Amino acid sequence: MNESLFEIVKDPISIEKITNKVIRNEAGAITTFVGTVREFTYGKRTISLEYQAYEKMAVKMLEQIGKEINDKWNGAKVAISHRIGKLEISEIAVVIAVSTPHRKDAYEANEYAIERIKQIVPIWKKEVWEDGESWIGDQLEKTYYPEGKPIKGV
Amino acid sequence: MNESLFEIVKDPISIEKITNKVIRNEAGAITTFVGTVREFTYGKRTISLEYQAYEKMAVKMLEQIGKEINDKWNGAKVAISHRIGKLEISEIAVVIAVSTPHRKDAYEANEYAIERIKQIVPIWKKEVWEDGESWIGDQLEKTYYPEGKPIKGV
Amino acid sequence: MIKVLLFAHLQEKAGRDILQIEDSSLTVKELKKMMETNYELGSLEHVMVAVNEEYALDQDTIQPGDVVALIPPVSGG
Amino acid sequence: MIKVLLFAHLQEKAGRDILQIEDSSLTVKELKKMMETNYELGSLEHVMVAVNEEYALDQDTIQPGDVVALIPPVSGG
Repeated sequence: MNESLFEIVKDPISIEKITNKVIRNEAGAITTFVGTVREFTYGKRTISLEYQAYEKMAVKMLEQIGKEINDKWNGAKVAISHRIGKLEISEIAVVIAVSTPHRKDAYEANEYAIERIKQIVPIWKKEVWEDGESWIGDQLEKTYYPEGKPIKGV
Repeated sequence: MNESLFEIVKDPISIEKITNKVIRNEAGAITTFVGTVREFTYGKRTISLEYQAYEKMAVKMLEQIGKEINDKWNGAKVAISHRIGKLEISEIAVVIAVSTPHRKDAYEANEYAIERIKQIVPIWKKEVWEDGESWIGDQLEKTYYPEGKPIKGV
Repeated sequence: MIKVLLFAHLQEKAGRDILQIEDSSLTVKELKKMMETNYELGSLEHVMVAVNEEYALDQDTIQPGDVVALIPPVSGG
Repeated sequence: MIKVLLFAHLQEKAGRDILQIEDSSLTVKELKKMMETNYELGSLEHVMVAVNEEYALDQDTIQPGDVVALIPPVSGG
Protein backbone atom coordinates (compact mmCIF):
# COMPACT_ATOMS: atom_id res chain seq x y z
CA MET A 1 0.00 0.00 0.00
CA ASN A 2 1.74 3.09 -1.24
CA GLU A 3 -0.94 5.66 -0.58
CA SER A 4 -0.04 8.63 1.52
CA LEU A 5 -1.70 9.10 4.91
CA PHE A 6 -0.99 12.84 5.08
CA GLU A 7 -1.59 14.98 2.05
CA ILE A 8 -2.43 18.39 0.66
CA VAL A 9 -4.68 18.03 -2.36
CA LYS A 10 -6.22 20.26 -5.00
CA ASP A 11 -9.18 18.08 -5.97
CA PRO A 12 -12.33 17.19 -3.99
CA ILE A 13 -11.71 14.85 -1.06
CA SER A 14 -13.54 11.53 -0.77
CA ILE A 15 -14.58 10.86 2.83
CA GLU A 16 -14.81 7.15 2.07
CA LYS A 17 -11.31 6.99 0.64
CA ILE A 18 -9.66 8.72 3.59
CA THR A 19 -11.64 6.67 6.11
CA ASN A 20 -10.75 3.42 4.35
CA LYS A 21 -7.06 4.21 4.76
CA VAL A 22 -7.35 3.64 8.52
CA ILE A 23 -9.80 0.69 8.65
CA ARG A 24 -7.97 -2.33 10.07
CA ASN A 25 -8.96 -5.74 11.47
CA GLU A 26 -7.72 -4.84 14.92
CA ALA A 27 -9.43 -1.47 15.24
CA GLY A 28 -13.17 -1.49 15.73
CA ALA A 29 -13.69 2.27 16.07
CA ILE A 30 -13.09 4.90 13.42
CA THR A 31 -13.92 8.58 13.74
CA THR A 32 -13.90 10.90 10.79
CA PHE A 33 -13.97 14.66 11.03
CA VAL A 34 -15.13 16.55 7.96
CA GLY A 35 -14.62 20.29 7.83
CA THR A 36 -16.72 22.06 5.21
CA VAL A 37 -17.03 25.64 4.06
CA ARG A 38 -19.69 27.28 6.18
CA GLU A 39 -21.98 29.84 4.61
CA PHE A 40 -22.29 32.07 7.67
CA THR A 41 -19.62 32.85 10.24
CA TYR A 42 -20.75 35.18 12.99
CA GLY A 43 -23.58 36.37 10.76
CA LYS A 44 -21.35 37.25 7.81
CA ARG A 45 -22.07 35.48 4.55
CA THR A 46 -19.20 33.72 2.82
CA ILE A 47 -19.38 33.35 -0.97
CA SER A 48 -16.33 31.18 -1.39
CA LEU A 49 -13.01 30.38 0.20
CA GLU A 50 -9.48 30.03 -0.98
CA TYR A 51 -6.92 27.97 0.88
CA GLN A 52 -3.21 28.40 0.36
CA ALA A 53 -0.51 26.19 1.87
CA TYR A 54 3.22 25.99 2.26
CA GLU A 55 2.72 22.52 0.88
CA LYS A 56 5.95 20.75 1.70
CA MET A 57 5.97 21.98 5.28
CA ALA A 58 2.22 21.42 5.69
CA VAL A 59 2.63 17.73 4.84
CA LYS A 60 5.52 17.52 7.30
CA MET A 61 3.41 19.09 10.04
CA LEU A 62 0.49 16.73 9.33
CA GLU A 63 2.92 13.84 9.67
CA GLN A 64 4.11 15.31 12.95
CA ILE A 65 0.53 15.42 14.22
CA GLY A 66 0.24 11.75 13.30
CA LYS A 67 3.35 10.99 15.34
CA GLU A 68 2.08 13.00 18.31
CA ILE A 69 -1.17 11.02 18.23
CA ASN A 70 0.71 7.74 18.15
CA ASP A 71 2.66 8.81 21.22
CA LYS A 72 -0.50 9.74 23.08
CA TRP A 73 -2.99 7.05 21.98
CA ASN A 74 -1.69 3.56 21.67
CA GLY A 75 -2.47 1.76 18.42
CA ALA A 76 -4.03 4.75 16.67
CA LYS A 77 -3.82 5.08 12.89
CA VAL A 78 -4.36 8.52 11.38
CA ALA A 79 -4.99 9.88 7.87
CA ILE A 80 -5.45 13.55 7.05
CA SER A 81 -6.20 15.24 3.74
CA HIS A 82 -6.49 18.99 3.44
CA ARG A 83 -7.66 20.60 0.25
CA ILE A 84 -6.30 23.91 -1.06
CA GLY A 85 -7.37 26.27 -3.83
CA LYS A 86 -10.83 27.70 -4.31
CA LEU A 87 -13.74 26.02 -2.50
CA GLU A 88 -17.46 26.66 -2.72
CA ILE A 89 -19.96 26.64 0.16
CA SER A 90 -20.44 23.14 1.62
CA GLU A 91 -17.36 21.74 -0.08
CA ILE A 92 -14.99 19.69 2.03
CA ALA A 93 -11.80 21.43 3.19
CA VAL A 94 -10.37 18.77 5.47
CA VAL A 95 -10.96 15.13 6.38
CA ILE A 96 -9.33 13.53 9.42
CA ALA A 97 -9.78 9.80 9.98
CA VAL A 98 -8.56 8.01 13.09
CA SER A 99 -8.93 4.34 13.95
CA THR A 100 -8.24 2.90 17.37
CA PRO A 101 -9.01 -0.34 19.18
CA HIS A 102 -11.07 1.61 21.72
CA ARG A 103 -13.86 4.01 20.92
CA LYS A 104 -13.08 6.82 23.33
CA ASP A 105 -9.54 7.16 21.96
CA ALA A 106 -10.86 7.58 18.42
CA TYR A 107 -12.89 10.64 19.42
CA GLU A 108 -10.14 12.18 21.55
CA ALA A 109 -7.36 11.64 19.05
CA ASN A 110 -9.46 13.03 16.22
CA GLU A 111 -10.30 16.20 18.11
CA TYR A 112 -6.64 16.58 19.03
CA ALA A 113 -5.75 16.41 15.32
CA ILE A 114 -8.05 19.25 14.27
CA GLU A 115 -6.87 21.43 17.17
CA ARG A 116 -3.24 20.86 16.18
CA ILE A 117 -3.96 21.57 12.52
CA LYS A 118 -5.25 24.96 13.57
CA GLN A 119 -2.05 25.58 15.52
CA ILE A 120 0.87 24.34 13.47
CA VAL A 121 0.00 23.48 9.87
CA PRO A 122 0.95 26.29 7.45
CA ILE A 123 -2.36 26.66 5.64
CA TRP A 124 -4.18 29.96 5.22
CA LYS A 125 -7.75 30.72 4.35
CA LYS A 126 -8.97 33.71 2.36
CA GLU A 127 -12.66 34.40 2.76
CA VAL A 128 -14.56 36.04 -0.05
CA TRP A 129 -17.68 37.91 1.04
CA GLU A 130 -20.21 39.89 -0.94
CA ASP A 131 -18.38 43.11 -0.11
CA GLY A 132 -14.76 42.12 -0.06
CA GLU A 133 -12.22 39.51 0.88
CA SER A 134 -9.59 38.90 3.51
CA TRP A 135 -6.97 36.44 4.61
CA ILE A 136 -8.05 34.97 7.92
CA GLY A 137 -5.44 34.47 10.58
CA ASP A 138 -5.46 33.07 14.01
CA GLN A 139 -8.58 30.94 14.18
CA LEU A 140 -7.77 29.98 17.74
CA GLU A 141 -7.21 33.59 18.75
CA LYS A 142 -3.84 32.72 20.18
CA THR A 143 -1.47 34.88 18.21
CA TYR A 144 1.03 35.12 20.98
CA TYR A 145 3.71 32.47 20.94
CA PRO A 146 5.85 32.99 24.04
CA GLU A 147 8.52 30.67 22.67
CA GLY A 148 8.41 32.35 19.28
CA LYS A 149 6.88 29.21 17.78
CA PRO A 150 3.86 27.03 18.40
CA ILE A 151 3.72 25.18 21.67
CA LYS A 152 4.93 21.59 21.50
CA GLY A 153 2.12 19.07 21.42
CA VAL A 154 3.84 16.23 23.24
CA MET B 1 -35.43 14.93 0.27
CA ASN B 2 -37.20 11.77 1.29
CA GLU B 3 -34.27 9.75 2.54
CA SER B 4 -34.42 8.40 6.04
CA LEU B 5 -31.97 9.69 8.65
CA PHE B 6 -32.36 6.70 10.95
CA GLU B 7 -32.34 3.22 9.50
CA ILE B 8 -31.65 -0.45 9.99
CA VAL B 9 -30.19 -1.92 6.82
CA LYS B 10 -29.17 -5.32 5.51
CA ASP B 11 -26.68 -4.22 2.86
CA PRO B 12 -23.23 -2.64 3.25
CA ILE B 13 -23.28 0.95 4.53
CA SER B 14 -21.66 3.76 2.57
CA ILE B 15 -19.84 6.18 4.88
CA GLU B 16 -20.07 8.89 2.24
CA LYS B 17 -23.81 8.50 1.80
CA ILE B 18 -24.59 8.74 5.51
CA THR B 19 -22.22 11.68 6.00
CA ASN B 20 -23.73 13.52 3.02
CA LYS B 21 -27.15 13.35 4.68
CA VAL B 22 -26.02 15.82 7.34
CA ILE B 23 -23.82 18.20 5.31
CA ARG B 24 -25.47 21.63 5.26
CA ASN B 25 -24.45 25.17 4.37
CA GLU B 26 -24.80 26.34 7.94
CA ALA B 27 -22.81 23.56 9.60
CA GLY B 28 -19.05 23.59 9.12
CA ALA B 29 -18.21 20.56 11.27
CA ILE B 30 -19.22 16.97 10.67
CA THR B 31 -18.08 13.99 12.71
CA THR B 32 -18.64 10.46 11.54
CA PHE B 33 -18.26 7.41 13.72
CA VAL B 34 -17.72 4.09 11.97
CA GLY B 35 -17.99 0.90 13.98
CA THR B 36 -16.45 -2.14 12.31
CA VAL B 37 -16.20 -5.80 13.21
CA ARG B 38 -13.02 -6.23 15.19
CA GLU B 39 -10.99 -9.41 14.76
CA PHE B 40 -9.84 -9.68 18.36
CA THR B 41 -11.76 -8.78 21.50
CA TYR B 42 -9.87 -9.37 24.72
CA GLY B 43 -7.58 -11.77 22.88
CA LYS B 44 -10.41 -13.90 21.48
CA ARG B 45 -10.57 -14.21 17.70
CA THR B 46 -13.87 -13.44 16.03
CA ILE B 47 -14.59 -15.15 12.69
CA SER B 48 -17.80 -13.32 11.91
CA LEU B 49 -20.71 -11.55 13.56
CA GLU B 50 -24.42 -11.64 13.22
CA TYR B 51 -26.62 -8.73 14.24
CA GLN B 52 -30.32 -9.11 14.91
CA ALA B 53 -32.72 -6.24 15.58
CA TYR B 54 -36.25 -5.59 16.66
CA GLU B 55 -36.32 -3.44 13.57
CA LYS B 56 -39.37 -1.28 14.06
CA MET B 57 -38.48 -0.39 17.63
CA ALA B 58 -34.78 0.00 16.78
CA VAL B 59 -35.61 2.71 14.22
CA LYS B 60 -37.85 4.40 16.79
CA MET B 61 -35.04 4.39 19.35
CA LEU B 62 -32.55 5.78 16.82
CA GLU B 63 -35.02 8.58 16.12
CA GLN B 64 -35.31 9.18 19.86
CA ILE B 65 -31.52 9.51 20.10
CA GLY B 66 -31.71 12.07 17.32
CA LYS B 67 -34.28 14.04 19.31
CA GLU B 68 -32.22 13.84 22.49
CA ILE B 69 -29.22 15.24 20.61
CA ASN B 70 -31.28 18.09 19.23
CA ASP B 71 -32.38 18.96 22.75
CA LYS B 72 -28.81 18.93 24.03
CA TRP B 73 -26.86 20.44 21.13
CA ASN B 74 -28.41 23.32 19.31
CA GLY B 75 -28.56 23.02 15.54
CA ALA B 76 -27.25 19.47 15.34
CA LYS B 77 -28.32 17.19 12.51
CA VAL B 78 -27.91 13.44 12.98
CA ALA B 79 -28.04 10.39 10.70
CA ILE B 80 -27.52 6.82 11.90
CA SER B 81 -27.46 3.58 9.93
CA HIS B 82 -26.99 0.23 11.62
CA ARG B 83 -26.51 -2.92 9.61
CA ILE B 84 -27.93 -6.29 10.64
CA GLY B 85 -27.39 -9.84 9.40
CA LYS B 86 -24.05 -11.56 8.95
CA LEU B 87 -20.91 -9.38 8.85
CA GLU B 88 -17.32 -10.30 8.17
CA ILE B 89 -14.21 -8.92 9.88
CA SER B 90 -13.61 -5.22 9.08
CA GLU B 91 -17.12 -4.75 7.67
CA ILE B 92 -19.05 -1.72 8.86
CA ALA B 93 -21.75 -2.35 11.48
CA VAL B 94 -22.76 1.22 12.24
CA VAL B 95 -22.23 4.73 10.90
CA ILE B 96 -23.20 7.82 12.90
CA ALA B 97 -22.90 11.24 11.25
CA VAL B 98 -23.46 14.49 13.11
CA SER B 99 -23.17 18.01 11.76
CA THR B 100 -23.13 21.11 13.93
CA PRO B 101 -22.19 24.75 13.49
CA HIS B 102 -19.44 24.32 16.11
CA ARG B 103 -16.76 21.68 16.09
CA LYS B 104 -16.74 20.64 19.73
CA ASP B 105 -20.48 19.86 19.64
CA ALA B 106 -20.03 17.54 16.67
CA TYR B 107 -17.61 15.36 18.65
CA GLU B 108 -19.66 15.38 21.84
CA ALA B 109 -23.00 14.69 20.18
CA ASN B 110 -21.52 11.88 18.12
CA GLU B 111 -20.05 10.16 21.16
CA TYR B 112 -23.37 10.59 22.96
CA ALA B 113 -25.11 8.81 20.07
CA ILE B 114 -22.93 5.70 20.21
CA GLU B 115 -23.24 5.49 24.00
CA ARG B 116 -27.04 5.71 23.75
CA ILE B 117 -27.15 3.09 20.98
CA LYS B 118 -25.43 0.69 23.35
CA GLN B 119 -28.04 1.46 26.00
CA ILE B 120 -31.44 1.61 24.36
CA VAL B 121 -31.48 0.34 20.76
CA PRO B 122 -32.80 -3.24 20.52
CA ILE B 123 -30.00 -4.76 18.47
CA TRP B 124 -28.10 -7.88 19.48
CA LYS B 125 -24.80 -9.26 18.34
CA LYS B 126 -23.89 -12.92 18.02
CA GLU B 127 -20.17 -13.56 17.87
CA VAL B 128 -18.87 -16.57 16.00
CA TRP B 129 -15.45 -17.80 17.16
CA GLU B 130 -13.34 -20.71 16.00
CA ASP B 131 -14.71 -22.85 18.83
CA GLY B 132 -18.30 -21.73 19.17
CA GLU B 133 -20.69 -18.84 19.16
CA SER B 134 -22.67 -16.75 21.59
CA TRP B 135 -25.13 -13.90 21.79
CA ILE B 136 -23.39 -10.98 23.44
CA GLY B 137 -25.33 -8.94 25.95
CA ASP B 138 -24.59 -5.93 27.96
CA GLN B 139 -21.65 -4.31 26.22
CA LEU B 140 -21.65 -1.58 28.82
CA GLU B 141 -21.68 -4.08 31.66
CA LYS B 142 -24.65 -2.36 33.19
CA THR B 143 -27.26 -5.08 33.33
CA TYR B 144 -29.02 -3.62 36.27
CA TYR B 145 -31.79 -1.18 35.45
CA PRO B 146 -33.12 0.15 38.75
CA GLU B 147 -36.15 1.60 37.01
CA GLY B 148 -36.76 -1.61 35.10
CA LYS B 149 -35.84 0.20 31.90
CA PRO B 150 -32.90 2.12 30.52
CA ILE B 151 -32.10 5.40 32.15
CA LYS B 152 -33.53 8.41 30.36
CA GLY B 153 -31.04 10.30 28.31
CA VAL B 154 -32.53 13.76 28.69
CA MET C 1 -54.51 -12.31 22.85
CA ILE C 2 -51.08 -10.85 23.46
CA LYS C 3 -48.13 -11.32 21.12
CA VAL C 4 -44.70 -11.74 22.73
CA LEU C 5 -41.67 -11.23 20.49
CA LEU C 6 -38.42 -13.01 21.32
CA PHE C 7 -34.91 -12.08 20.24
CA ALA C 8 -31.31 -13.25 20.49
CA HIS C 9 -30.68 -16.11 22.92
CA LEU C 10 -34.31 -16.08 24.11
CA GLN C 11 -35.43 -16.83 20.58
CA GLU C 12 -33.00 -19.72 20.38
CA LYS C 13 -34.03 -21.09 23.77
CA ALA C 14 -37.72 -20.96 22.89
CA GLY C 15 -37.11 -22.28 19.39
CA ARG C 16 -39.33 -19.55 17.91
CA ASP C 17 -39.50 -15.78 17.57
CA ILE C 18 -43.09 -15.21 18.64
CA LEU C 19 -45.38 -16.53 21.37
CA GLN C 20 -49.10 -15.91 21.71
CA ILE C 21 -50.66 -15.80 25.13
CA GLU C 22 -54.35 -15.77 25.97
CA ASP C 23 -54.94 -13.40 28.81
CA SER C 24 -57.23 -10.56 29.66
CA SER C 25 -54.66 -8.17 31.03
CA LEU C 26 -51.59 -8.46 33.23
CA THR C 27 -48.64 -6.41 34.45
CA VAL C 28 -45.17 -6.53 32.95
CA LYS C 29 -43.96 -8.21 36.12
CA GLU C 30 -46.64 -10.89 35.89
CA LEU C 31 -45.79 -11.50 32.25
CA LYS C 32 -42.11 -11.98 33.03
CA LYS C 33 -42.94 -14.42 35.81
CA MET C 34 -45.30 -16.35 33.54
CA MET C 35 -42.64 -16.53 30.83
CA GLU C 36 -40.09 -17.83 33.29
CA THR C 37 -42.51 -20.48 34.55
CA ASN C 38 -44.18 -21.65 31.35
CA TYR C 39 -41.30 -21.44 28.87
CA GLU C 40 -37.73 -22.50 29.35
CA LEU C 41 -36.24 -19.04 29.03
CA GLY C 42 -34.14 -18.96 32.19
CA SER C 43 -34.12 -15.92 34.44
CA LEU C 44 -35.57 -12.78 32.94
CA GLU C 45 -34.18 -10.57 35.69
CA HIS C 46 -31.99 -8.58 33.30
CA VAL C 47 -34.46 -8.64 30.46
CA MET C 48 -36.38 -5.47 29.66
CA VAL C 49 -39.89 -5.46 28.30
CA ALA C 50 -41.23 -3.26 25.54
CA VAL C 51 -44.96 -2.80 25.02
CA ASN C 52 -45.88 -1.55 21.56
CA GLU C 53 -42.24 -0.56 20.95
CA GLU C 54 -41.84 1.48 24.12
CA TYR C 55 -39.87 0.37 27.16
CA ALA C 56 -42.27 -0.48 29.99
CA LEU C 57 -41.98 -0.63 33.77
CA ASP C 58 -42.72 -3.67 35.95
CA GLN C 59 -46.02 -2.20 37.11
CA ASP C 60 -47.26 -1.20 33.63
CA THR C 61 -50.29 -3.10 32.35
CA ILE C 62 -50.39 -5.14 29.16
CA GLN C 63 -53.75 -5.28 27.36
CA PRO C 64 -55.03 -7.80 24.84
CA GLY C 65 -53.92 -6.70 21.39
CA ASP C 66 -50.62 -5.31 22.68
CA VAL C 67 -47.35 -6.38 21.10
CA VAL C 68 -44.82 -7.16 23.78
CA ALA C 69 -41.11 -7.77 23.28
CA LEU C 70 -38.60 -9.29 25.64
CA ILE C 71 -35.42 -7.24 25.29
CA PRO C 72 -32.26 -8.86 26.65
CA PRO C 73 -29.32 -6.49 27.26
CA VAL C 74 -28.60 -4.94 23.89
CA SER C 75 -25.25 -5.18 22.11
CA GLY C 76 -25.48 -3.12 18.96
CA GLY C 77 -23.03 -0.47 17.84
CA MET D 1 21.88 33.75 -0.63
CA ILE D 2 18.80 33.08 1.49
CA LYS D 3 15.34 32.41 0.03
CA VAL D 4 12.39 33.86 1.90
CA LEU D 5 8.94 32.44 1.07
CA LEU D 6 5.85 34.58 1.58
CA PHE D 7 2.25 33.45 2.01
CA ALA D 8 -1.26 34.80 2.43
CA HIS D 9 -1.48 38.56 3.04
CA LEU D 10 2.31 38.93 3.17
CA GLN D 11 2.51 37.59 -0.35
CA GLU D 12 -0.11 40.10 -1.49
CA LYS D 13 1.60 42.98 0.31
CA ALA D 14 5.00 42.18 -1.22
CA GLY D 15 3.48 41.45 -4.62
CA ARG D 16 5.49 38.21 -4.88
CA ASP D 17 5.85 34.85 -3.20
CA ILE D 18 9.61 34.71 -2.87
CA LEU D 19 12.36 37.13 -1.90
CA GLN D 20 16.08 36.56 -2.16
CA ILE D 21 18.40 38.21 0.30
CA GLU D 22 22.18 38.41 0.14
CA ASP D 23 23.57 37.90 3.57
CA SER D 24 26.22 35.80 5.22
CA SER D 25 24.22 34.69 8.20
CA LEU D 26 21.73 36.26 10.58
CA THR D 27 19.32 35.37 13.35
CA VAL D 28 15.59 34.90 12.88
CA LYS D 29 15.03 38.08 14.86
CA GLU D 30 17.39 40.03 12.62
CA LEU D 31 15.68 38.67 9.53
CA LYS D 32 12.24 39.73 10.76
CA LYS D 33 13.51 43.21 11.53
CA MET D 34 15.15 43.49 8.12
CA MET D 35 11.93 42.37 6.43
CA GLU D 36 9.91 44.96 8.32
CA THR D 37 12.37 47.71 7.38
CA ASN D 38 13.16 46.86 3.75
CA TYR D 39 9.80 45.56 2.53
CA GLU D 40 6.35 46.93 3.22
CA LEU D 41 5.13 43.92 5.15
CA GLY D 42 3.80 45.66 8.25
CA SER D 43 4.53 44.30 11.70
CA LEU D 44 5.85 40.75 11.81
CA GLU D 45 5.31 40.45 15.55
CA HIS D 46 2.77 37.64 15.18
CA VAL D 47 4.49 36.02 12.26
CA MET D 48 6.41 32.82 12.83
CA VAL D 49 9.49 31.85 10.92
CA ALA D 50 10.30 28.42 9.54
CA VAL D 51 13.82 27.53 8.49
CA ASN D 52 14.00 24.57 6.11
CA GLU D 53 10.41 23.63 7.00
CA GLU D 54 10.90 23.63 10.76
CA TYR D 55 9.63 26.33 13.10
CA ALA D 56 12.55 28.40 14.37
CA LEU D 57 13.14 30.55 17.44
CA ASP D 58 14.14 34.22 17.41
CA GLN D 59 17.71 33.39 18.35
CA ASP D 60 18.18 30.62 15.78
CA THR D 61 20.68 31.34 13.00
CA ILE D 62 19.91 31.37 9.31
CA GLN D 63 22.72 30.33 6.98
CA PRO D 64 23.18 31.05 3.28
CA GLY D 65 21.38 28.31 1.35
CA ASP D 66 18.58 28.02 3.89
CA VAL D 67 14.97 28.29 2.82
CA VAL D 68 13.08 30.56 5.17
CA ALA D 69 9.32 31.03 5.32
CA LEU D 70 7.31 33.75 7.03
CA ILE D 71 4.30 32.03 8.58
CA PRO D 72 1.44 34.33 9.58
CA PRO D 73 -1.09 32.85 12.01
CA VAL D 74 -2.47 29.78 10.28
CA SER D 75 -6.14 29.26 9.49
CA GLY D 76 -6.49 25.82 7.97
CA GLY D 77 -8.95 23.16 9.05
